[in-house]
Amino acid sequence: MASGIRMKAKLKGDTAEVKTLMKHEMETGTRKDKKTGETIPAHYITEVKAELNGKVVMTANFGPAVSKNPYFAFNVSGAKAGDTLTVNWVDNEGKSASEELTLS
Amino acid sequence: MKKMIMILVGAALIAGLAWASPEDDREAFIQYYQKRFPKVAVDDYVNGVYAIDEAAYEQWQTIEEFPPYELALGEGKELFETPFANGKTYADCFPNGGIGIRQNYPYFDTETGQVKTIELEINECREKNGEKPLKYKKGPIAAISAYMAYTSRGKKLDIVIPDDPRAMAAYEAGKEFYYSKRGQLNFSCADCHVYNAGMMVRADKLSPALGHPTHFPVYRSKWDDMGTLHRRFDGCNKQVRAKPLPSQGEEYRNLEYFVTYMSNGMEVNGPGARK
Amino acid sequence: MNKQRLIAGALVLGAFFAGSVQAADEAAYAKSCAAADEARKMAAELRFEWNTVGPMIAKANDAAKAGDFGKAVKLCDEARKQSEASVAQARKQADAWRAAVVK
Amino acid sequence: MGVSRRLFLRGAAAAAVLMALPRALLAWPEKAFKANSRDDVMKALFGGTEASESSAVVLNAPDIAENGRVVPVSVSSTLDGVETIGIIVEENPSPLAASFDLGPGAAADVSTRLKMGKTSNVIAVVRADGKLYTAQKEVKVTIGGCGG
Repeated sequence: MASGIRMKAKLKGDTAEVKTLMKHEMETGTRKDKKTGETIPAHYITEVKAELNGKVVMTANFGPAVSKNPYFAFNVSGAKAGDTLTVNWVDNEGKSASEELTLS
Repeated sequence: MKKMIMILVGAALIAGLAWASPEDDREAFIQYYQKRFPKVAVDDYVNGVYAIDEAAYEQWQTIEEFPPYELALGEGKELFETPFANGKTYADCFPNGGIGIRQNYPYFDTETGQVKTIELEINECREKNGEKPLKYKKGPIAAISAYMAYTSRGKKLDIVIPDDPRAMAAYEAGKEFYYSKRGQLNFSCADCHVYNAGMMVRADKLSPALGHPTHFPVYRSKWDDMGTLHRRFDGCNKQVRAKPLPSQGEEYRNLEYFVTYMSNGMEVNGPGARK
Repeated sequence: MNKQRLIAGALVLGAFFAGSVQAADEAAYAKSCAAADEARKMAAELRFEWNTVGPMIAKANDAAKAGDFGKAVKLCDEARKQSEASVAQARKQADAWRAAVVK
Repeated sequence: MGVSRRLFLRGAAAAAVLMALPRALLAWPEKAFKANSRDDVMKALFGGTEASESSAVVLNAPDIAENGRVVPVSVSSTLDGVETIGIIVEENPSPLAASFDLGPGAAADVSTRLKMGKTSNVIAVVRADGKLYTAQKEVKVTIGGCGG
C-alpha cells in the first residue's frame, strides 16, 4: 500500500482478471489554483506496465484525461496460481511506483 | 430562541402532550418513502440515490468494482493501527478496539450530556493521548472513519435515545434543524430529501433521506476526494446559500443524531462512492 | 487680477464642497455598514446567517477602501436587508418547522 | 516580434518537456496525445484514418455520465491478433484519453475511467492484424452537484 497502488486479481481457469487502482492526482495542467490564480502544472501518469513473471503483457499509455486515482482493469491468459503479477507506473515528472501480487 | 424551544419541549414532555416519539417519527418516515416509491424495498435505501435511479445504479456498480475509497481504506487502516507517540492506539479508546462499532454512532453520552459522533471521539482519543486533533471534513479523519465503518459493514444501525430529557432535547433539536428552512433559497433538508426526493435539481436527482447516513464517509467524484457526513452537511447548507455551521459543532451533531435515528435498523455499508 | 481671485475662490470653494461630500459619503458608509454588521451578528447568533452576506460586506469594505462609498453603501444596505430577512426566517421557522414534519 | 517570440517560447517549452522525459518514457505516444482532432490522433497513433466500424469491437460507456470527472469506459474485442486499443473522446481538448499495447497473453479487454468536459462521442479503435476497427457511442455529460 505504500506504493499507493491497490491490486486485485481473480483466476478463472488460466485467465487472471486483474483490477488496479493507483493513487495519483492526474492534473491536467489546465486547472487554476483557487487561491493564487496560478495554473497548476500538468502531472499525470503516462505509462502503466503490467508484467506476468517479469514479462510485459500489457502497456497502458495514459493522457491527463484519465480520472484522478486511475482505474485500470485487464485480463491475462496463460496464468496460474503462484505466478507473480507486477504493475508499475511512471508519470510525466519521472516519478514511479510499483506493486506486485502472487496469484492464488 | 434555542432556550425557549428547549423549555417548550420540556413543557410538552412534562405535560404529556401527544408528542410524537422518535419511534413514531421513524415509522412515519419509512411509510412516507414506501408510499412515494412503492417499488423500492426499504433495505435498498442504504444505496442512497441509486435506490431510485436505475441508469445511475449501473454506473455506480461499475465504479464499485474497484471503488476509489479503497485507497482511503488502506490509509485509514494504517493510521488506525499506527501507535501514538505514547504507544497507545485508537483501539484503546473505543469499545471492542474500535472494530465493528460504527452502527452505534452517534450516541448520547449521559456523562457529558451531548451527542458523540465517531469523528468527535477519534479526535477526543487523539487529544487524550497528547496528539493534535484532526480537521473534521476530509483527509486523515475521513480515512480513519472510513476504515471503522468498513469493519462494521452489514451491522444494523442501532441508535439509542436514553431515558434522559437532554437526549430527547438533542434529538428534537436535530429534528428542528432538519425541518427548518434555511439560507437565501429558503429550503430545509426535508424540502429536498423528503418532499422532493427523486426530483431533478438541474442535472441531479435528489437522494432520499432514508438511508443517508449508512454509507458515510463517502468518496464523491465531485470532490475527487473523501469527505465526512459533516462535510456533506456543510455542502448542503451552502447549496441553499446558508452559512454552514461548524463541523462537529452541537447543531450538526444533533442533526446527525436525528438523521441516523431515522435510518435505524438499516445496514451500515460505508464507506460509499457517490458522484 | 479680479478674475484670478475669482478662480482661486471658486477652486477653494470647490475643494471644500468636494471634501464635505466625501465626508458625508464616508459617514453614510459607516452608518450603513454598522447596521449591516449588527443585523448580521443577530442572524449569526440565531445560526441562520446566509452565506451571501459575508462576501457582500467584504466587497463593501473593499469599495470603501477604494473611495467608492456609494457602492459600499449599496452593498451594506443589501447585506443588512438579507440579514434581516434571515432573522425573520429564523423566527418564522422556530414554529413553522413543526408543520413540515413527516406524519 | 510577438509571433516569433511566442514560437520561440513554444519551442523552448517543448524542448524542456523532451529533456525532462525519462528514457523509459520514450515509448509514450506523445504526438498522439498532443493531437487535437480525431483524425490527427488516428494518424499519430495508428498511422492512418481508414477504419471500419465493427460489431467485433464492444465499447461500454454510460448513456449519461453521472459525473464527467469519472466516466467508466471499457473496450473489448473478439477479433484475433489485437495489438493496440485506443480510446478517443472526440470533444476533449486532447481527444486521445488512453491507449493500450497488448503483449503476448493479454486479452483484448480493458477498462478504465475517464474525464469528459462535455457531451461527446467516445470512440474505441482497435488495431488487429494491422487493420483498424472502431466502435463509437455518444456519452452525455451534465454538470451538477446535489447528489447524495
